[in-house]
Amino acid sequence: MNSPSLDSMIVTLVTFAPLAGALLLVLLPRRDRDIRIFSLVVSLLTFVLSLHLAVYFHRAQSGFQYEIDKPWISSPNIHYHIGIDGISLWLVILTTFLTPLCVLISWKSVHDRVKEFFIILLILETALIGVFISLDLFLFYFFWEATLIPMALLIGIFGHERKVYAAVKFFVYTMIASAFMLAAILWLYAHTGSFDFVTIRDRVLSGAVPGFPAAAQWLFLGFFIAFAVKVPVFPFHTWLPDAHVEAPTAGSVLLAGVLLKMGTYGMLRFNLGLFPEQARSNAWWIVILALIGIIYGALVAMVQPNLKKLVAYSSISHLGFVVLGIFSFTQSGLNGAMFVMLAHGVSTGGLFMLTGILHERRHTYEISEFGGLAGPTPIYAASFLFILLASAGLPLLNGFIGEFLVMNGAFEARAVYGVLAATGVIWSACYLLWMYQRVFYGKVTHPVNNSIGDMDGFEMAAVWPCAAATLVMGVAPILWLGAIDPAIHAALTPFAQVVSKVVGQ
Amino acid sequence: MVPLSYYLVLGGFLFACGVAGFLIKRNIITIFMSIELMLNGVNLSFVAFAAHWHALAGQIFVFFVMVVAAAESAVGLAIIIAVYRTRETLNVDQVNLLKL
Amino acid sequence: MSIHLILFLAFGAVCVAGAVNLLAQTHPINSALSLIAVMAALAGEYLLLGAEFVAAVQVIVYAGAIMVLFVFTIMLLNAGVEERTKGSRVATLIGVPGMLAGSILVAWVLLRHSGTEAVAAGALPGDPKTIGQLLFHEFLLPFEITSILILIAVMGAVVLASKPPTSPAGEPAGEVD
Amino acid sequence: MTASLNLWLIPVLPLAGAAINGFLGKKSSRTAATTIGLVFSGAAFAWALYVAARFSALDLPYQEYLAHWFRSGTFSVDFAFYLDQLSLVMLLVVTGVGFLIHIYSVGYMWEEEGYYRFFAYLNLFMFFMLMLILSNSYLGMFIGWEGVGLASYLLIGFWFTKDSAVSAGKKAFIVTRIGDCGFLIALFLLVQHFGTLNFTQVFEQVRPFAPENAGAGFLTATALLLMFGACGKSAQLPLYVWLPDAMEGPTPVSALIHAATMVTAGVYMVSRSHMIFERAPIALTVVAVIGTLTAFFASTIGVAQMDIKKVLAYSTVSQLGYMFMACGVGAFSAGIFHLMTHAFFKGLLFLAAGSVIHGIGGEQDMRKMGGLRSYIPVTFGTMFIATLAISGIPPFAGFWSKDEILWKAFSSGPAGRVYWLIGLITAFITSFYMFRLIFMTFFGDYHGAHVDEHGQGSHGHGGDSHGHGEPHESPMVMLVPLMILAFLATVGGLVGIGDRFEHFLAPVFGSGEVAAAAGEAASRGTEFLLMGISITVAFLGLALAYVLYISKPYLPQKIADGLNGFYTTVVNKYYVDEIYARLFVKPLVDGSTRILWHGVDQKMIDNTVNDAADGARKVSDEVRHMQSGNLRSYASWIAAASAVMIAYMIWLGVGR
Amino acid sequence: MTMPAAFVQTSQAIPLGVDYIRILPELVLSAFGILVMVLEPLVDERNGQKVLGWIAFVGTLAGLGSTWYMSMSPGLAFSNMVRVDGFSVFFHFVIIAIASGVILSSFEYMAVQRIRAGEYYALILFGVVGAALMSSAIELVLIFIALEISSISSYILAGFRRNQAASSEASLKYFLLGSFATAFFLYGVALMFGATGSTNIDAISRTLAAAPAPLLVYVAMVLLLIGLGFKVAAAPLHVWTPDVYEGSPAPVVGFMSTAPKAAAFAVLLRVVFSINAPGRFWLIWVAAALSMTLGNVSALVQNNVKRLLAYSSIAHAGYQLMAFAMISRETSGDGISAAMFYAASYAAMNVGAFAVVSHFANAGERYVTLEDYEGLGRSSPILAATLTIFLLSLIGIPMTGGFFAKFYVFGAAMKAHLVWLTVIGVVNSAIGSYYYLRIIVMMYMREARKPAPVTPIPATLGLALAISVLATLYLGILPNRVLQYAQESAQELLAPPSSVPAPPALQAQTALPQ
Repeated sequence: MNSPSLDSMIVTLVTFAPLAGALLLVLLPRRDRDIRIFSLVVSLLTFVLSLHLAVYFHRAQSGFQYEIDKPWISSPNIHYHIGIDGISLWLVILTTFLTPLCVLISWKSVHDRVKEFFIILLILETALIGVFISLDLFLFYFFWEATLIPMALLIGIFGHERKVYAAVKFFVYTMIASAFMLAAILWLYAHTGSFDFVTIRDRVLSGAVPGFPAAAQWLFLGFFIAFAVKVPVFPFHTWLPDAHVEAPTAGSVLLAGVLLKMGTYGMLRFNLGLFPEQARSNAWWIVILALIGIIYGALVAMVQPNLKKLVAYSSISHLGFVVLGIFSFTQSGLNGAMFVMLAHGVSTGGLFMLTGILHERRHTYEISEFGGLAGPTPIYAASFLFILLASAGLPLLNGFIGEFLVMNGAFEARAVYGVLAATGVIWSACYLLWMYQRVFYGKVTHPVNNSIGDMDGFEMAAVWPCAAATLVMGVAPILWLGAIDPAIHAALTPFAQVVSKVVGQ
Repeated sequence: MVPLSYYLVLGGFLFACGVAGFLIKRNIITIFMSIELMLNGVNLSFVAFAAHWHALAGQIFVFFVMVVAAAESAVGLAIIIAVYRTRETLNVDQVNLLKL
Repeated sequence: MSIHLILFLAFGAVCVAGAVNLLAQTHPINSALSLIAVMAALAGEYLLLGAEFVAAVQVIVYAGAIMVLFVFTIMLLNAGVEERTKGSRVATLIGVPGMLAGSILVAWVLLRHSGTEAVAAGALPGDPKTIGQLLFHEFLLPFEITSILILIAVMGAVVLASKPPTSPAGEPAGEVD
Repeated sequence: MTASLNLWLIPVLPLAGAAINGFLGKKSSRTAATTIGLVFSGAAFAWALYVAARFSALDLPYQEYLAHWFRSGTFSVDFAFYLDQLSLVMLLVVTGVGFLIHIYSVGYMWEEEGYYRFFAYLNLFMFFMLMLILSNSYLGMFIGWEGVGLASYLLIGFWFTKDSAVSAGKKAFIVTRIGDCGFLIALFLLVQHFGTLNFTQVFEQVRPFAPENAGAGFLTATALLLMFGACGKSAQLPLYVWLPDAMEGPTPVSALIHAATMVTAGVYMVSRSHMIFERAPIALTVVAVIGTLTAFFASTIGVAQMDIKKVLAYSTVSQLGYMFMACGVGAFSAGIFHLMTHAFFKGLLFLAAGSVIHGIGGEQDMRKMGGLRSYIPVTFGTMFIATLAISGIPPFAGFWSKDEILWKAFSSGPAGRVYWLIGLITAFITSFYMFRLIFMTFFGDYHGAHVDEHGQGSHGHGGDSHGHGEPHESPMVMLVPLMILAFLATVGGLVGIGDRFEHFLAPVFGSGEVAAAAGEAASRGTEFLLMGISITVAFLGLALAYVLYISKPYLPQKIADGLNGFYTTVVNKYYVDEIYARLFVKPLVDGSTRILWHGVDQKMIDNTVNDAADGARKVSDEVRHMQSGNLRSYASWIAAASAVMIAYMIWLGVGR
Repeated sequence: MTMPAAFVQTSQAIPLGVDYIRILPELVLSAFGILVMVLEPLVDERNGQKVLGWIAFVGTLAGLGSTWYMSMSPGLAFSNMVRVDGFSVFFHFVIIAIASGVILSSFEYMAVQRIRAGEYYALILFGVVGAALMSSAIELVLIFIALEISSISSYILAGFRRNQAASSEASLKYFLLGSFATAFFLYGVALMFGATGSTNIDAISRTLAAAPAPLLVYVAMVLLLIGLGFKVAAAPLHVWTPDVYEGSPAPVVGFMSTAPKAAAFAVLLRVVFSINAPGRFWLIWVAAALSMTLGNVSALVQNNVKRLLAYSSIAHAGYQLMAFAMISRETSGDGISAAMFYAASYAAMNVGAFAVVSHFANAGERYVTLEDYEGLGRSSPILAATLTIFLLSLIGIPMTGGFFAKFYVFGAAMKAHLVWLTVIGVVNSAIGSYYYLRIIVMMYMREARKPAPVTPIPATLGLALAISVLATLYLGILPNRVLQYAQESAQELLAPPSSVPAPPALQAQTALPQ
């Protein structure tokens, strides 16, 4: 065991290192190369620091670790209360893992307003990490909102043709949604006198909160709406394709890789943690939405003429699995959900990088513009295929484990869920392979594609870590699940109680 | 012996007339006068209440109101002149550059 | 029917007539004159309430100074008869009815509040001495502060009424921006 | 447990080969790529032989734990290997035939660019196939299951510039995935009931179950779902459609994956799960019926095909049908037996066909062949042997295994008689179209164009076209595997004589042989009688083919005209592909485009969102007209508002 | 007849030294104001402007200092007309700080717009005197006078660009409507006097606490609320705001959208909470909801930045009003402190925003439409960045004062079980984000079609911007101290009034026969 001082500091360090980097970056002169190198160093440093968390994490135990609880504002009673458990640990590391890659992939593709770009990127990283480590509802909301602006700016400033539309849509959509969560948080504060997640949870579960039963349904919905839009769950998803198509590569990577996970993480942490009974009573329609998301997302993805839109819709489908897993309330389902989050973060992150590379070359995402690329760019094609297979859920790659566990859990919860979800396996194969065929196979239809170069060093450096990660996660998922499993088990304990209550009545 | 309410109602009436004037008069100066009318209505109520409570303060207030009215009128008329300079009109319906 | 009441009614009648006339007249100068009439009549009412000093000031300051200022401005801008432009539908549709309703309600409240309780004429001697006492002890602060108010008024009059400087470079005067 | 066999080496060796070739192959020379590919697959084969050698000394089933894969709650899966008689047979077949085909490919693919890629893929396939065979749990099996799908996808689409090939690869992957969906659900069922997917544990818990004779229970459901998965992989009705298209791939691929090994995975899986199937009679019946129908159905299509590889493809489908029939009547060992022999002769047939195609520069249409036996004698000889084998003419391998199946079917009760009959007819058709193939290809005189216009991809066969006129014999490196396989196809069946093979597998299927044992009681006489019948049938087929294609070559056309409507239907494979396209593919794509994407996504949802925004703007534009700019209006608002407020307050005050 | 009641009252109350300490800031500021006025003719047109500006700025600093000194000696002054408590000190600080910020940001504007600086700065200082006095006065008439001082000075300031029709029109509208509303307020005072016999807030609250309020009090109260509601631009009394803000000089808008507003809120707080105003709940509830919604909705399509910010200030008045809907005594504390904090943070961000706007507007305020802001992110990154920070604060994005202010107000409202009001509030703040975002979009995400010239930022403006940025961030990240102060003074405000003589009403009865 290492020194407690470091232990208590480390999470804070990881969280705010990028922010500090961003502040320093403000002072740096506008020499793009230095700026790029500097931000790469900062993000890598953050990543290394975050590894410390994983290394010294006590996998067996389920509670929060590296916990700090310092009063921040005396009244309203707000604490700087952070800590991580098996659920948040990996999401933090996912964030710190993806950011350096974003820096690399943007190395060449961003040449205008480079300084601003990397400043925003680093700020975004801090905000994202913050969301996952906060154990104080205020702090959580604080970071939650803080992610909005950088992402909106990334899309709006560095995006493509309809960037403004996409940015504003993304911003307002999520802003309105999270307003309801704010209301719910405030209600909880008003009735418990605390923003502290653990305190509130204990109070709520022990039924010590006046007026809770009456309000619970609304509170649950308040949180759910905010998360559902972020995920996005089926009817609230239309901002996502626009945002992705217009966003710069790095933006899409973080958006799909981490931002969406904020929603599912929130469901797991708060909707299940604070409102087990409501979660149960609402599960049926949420699951239906999730299933619609899985199938619908896949089918719509299948017919997209736009490469990035296709990947975006595939995200909707994958996130559907996550939601399904979460609301199956089974060990297997939730483990799976967590694992899908991570797997999707890596693989889809990789896919977005790859589409970005293509956009670098041809400045279009239209599938019809390509074809036969496997000839001119074999390395690129191979990398693409590899990550694509991961996302298609091929065993020994990371997509499979999660989806298998989720479907298994869903099946456990109710057979028909599992059966419907299992069809997802077919759909994903359909749209991914068809897309791959149209882009890479056949003869080269557009002569210009003959001359586009294969991946360069930076791009490999950005994409291959993802590929490697997909493989490692697929072969040795135990490394991750080992820490996730106990946390999930703890998260599920209230449900056991709920059941017993139900039985009791 | 005059009932207090008579004074109050009279004051109220003047005030109401002032409001009405503000709403229906077109000439800026007249509108301004209606404001003065309102203030007068208030003054009457003050004095009446002063008598009612035997509190001299009520009358003191009237002085302050008058001072304020004086100051207001000085400024107000200056403003009216300024407006007239730029717009060559005193009809309030035509002073509507700023809208929506 | 005491003498007081008769006087009250007389002055009141003048007030009402003046106020109504103010509204009725189309030429500002007439309105101004009727306003003066109202103020004079009010001075009478003050006397009835025993506020001699207030009455005096009312005549001197209000009916005198302020209204002179008004008349002066009217002359200066030789404001003519106001034409009844239809600038505001809202005023006729919402404003006036609202005003009427509001004032009726208030009147009702006022009547209900004090009923027929009478006030004795000169119940409260509003003579200069007492008033001065009060003014310089209790109301010292407001009294002093009003000086600032007047200062502002003077300054405002100077700033606004004085001829504006030639408009700044490249700015067409009177342009809306 | 005896000293470790390091079974894990067997799959990992080819994987290593694949990795090396995949990453370095582009730079390295063909020779290097060849060496890598051959060495690693050969090593695997060698190790398999070593295992076989030590086999008798093992206490079976032999298990070997390698590592944890994943764990969730109480449910966990390991990387671990499982060896018993069944997997040994598969192991030898796969590594052996696989190795031969590797060698063959050296010659066949030599002039392709992306040669290294081909070997990488082949090795990768070996890895996954061996995982499939050797894993000790259903999920481990599923790894291989999916993996071979991937490998076949890559290999079918090896000539990725050729759209037909690529589409075929995609089709293969997706159709099999449909089956996998069923497989997965079966696994969920198992997990739900047994909390594990480990073979031994599952079977331990299944054993006590009584056969679900009355109605379908969970075992029946599981069995049916497993069978659905098998249908996908092993190209049974209704999911067989991908296999014929898969012939777009290079011929060695068709031989290895789509004849010898991968397609038999379904049979392997069913026999592996015999413990479950035996307790689900309904499922068994379904298997038998599907198998029988597939066998017959596919063979009829085979009759009318002109593409040499297509003929073989449909015959593969129908042979797989036989194996299913065997499993269906509980004669798992017979199924496996046929699986093995089929691997020999069908592999041989494909390789020979490949050699033919190679010899005449990429031509696959039999009408453009004929009289080739003089040009390419070795190929002809080997292929003829294989044909004899598949037609079930003794003493060649196919005869023993097919006869075994038919006999088991016959002796498995009344329904079995029907299976037997259909099987018999199928045998007849089989021998007919196989000899038809031989006669059209090797007899008569050569119809092919001698000039070097062939190749150039103008005939489908994308890459391997050589600019030379005369049909020519293939190089030794291709012929040697042919000969070896020919030998095996000749003698391979003898191991089955006197049920030796069956007894070898008995420890696995043990109780499985009950039904057969009953048959055993029925006199040997009947068995010989049936044997005679099937031989006659085979020769009848031969004869018919001879009549139609040697002595009276004009007849086929007449017959075709005679039953033209039906004939065209058969030629077009009963339009099954078209029907599927019409029924599933088109509605899916169009529906997704029109209804889901344009309709729901854009029109309904997104428009609602945007309309909300526009609505807000409109409202805003209305609201701000309150700011008319007119002073008196403003005052009126204030006055009216105050009136309302006053009224409210008074009401409040009075109410109090 | 015996000694009239008047004498009975006046017997005490000879102002002492401490009395003057308790209005020290007002004294200091007026002194400086007069100084500026006197010096104005002495300095020359061109660079004299700056001198006067600096003097005024020093004056505000002195005002802050004296406020601190004043805070040493809390208590009543001038026979219960002024109360110095945490509450008034807080608002003194806010208001005077606003003034200093505005003055700093006006230097350049004066030069560019050719405005005579002397009167300008003097008027600002006097206006501050009025506003400051409003926050500490507890005598309705004194409040009325102070209100008039601050209002009249802002009427004049509004019309300062005299050769601009818009400016004088704004001035006129503000003036007429302002006096109109003040008349209501005054009538309210009169009726309150009539109903309770006193105009001292403490005395009134005592009387009302003693006996059930007569009907007249209700009317009086509503009239007072109308007058104050007008000043804080609460719907439906907000109609004047957009026109006036659009027409007035930008720095002046920065001033009058914060200082007099804060003062009016201070009075409103005293009136609503010290006099536990009867029957206010629904009035304020509706006013708050209406202001938020109207303000935000009508801002959505604005293209003139000043007008847009005007609507936004209406919306913010709405949020702030939420804090007034508390009725129960335990929640009122939160309400008051929330409102106070909100006033402070709103001041910080709005002054800053208008400082940027006024600098960018350039001569004759030519560049005030959204299109002009296109590509500002390129042409002047610093200006764009600062404006972005203020806008984010106005939206309510974390790490800014605006966020925490909103959060705290909503929290207080929720604590008082105003669930629906809170929901309306949060949804509104979400919708509102759209139009602030539009400006950011213009600055960063659009390329300038007809680039507006951006003059370099002068030091003084830079200082002003720096101060307001720091204030905004400080209130967003470390709001603790300010909050605590606000909460303590809120408790003071709620504490039952002490050491106030019996309202003359009672004395009068005793003192008089019959």
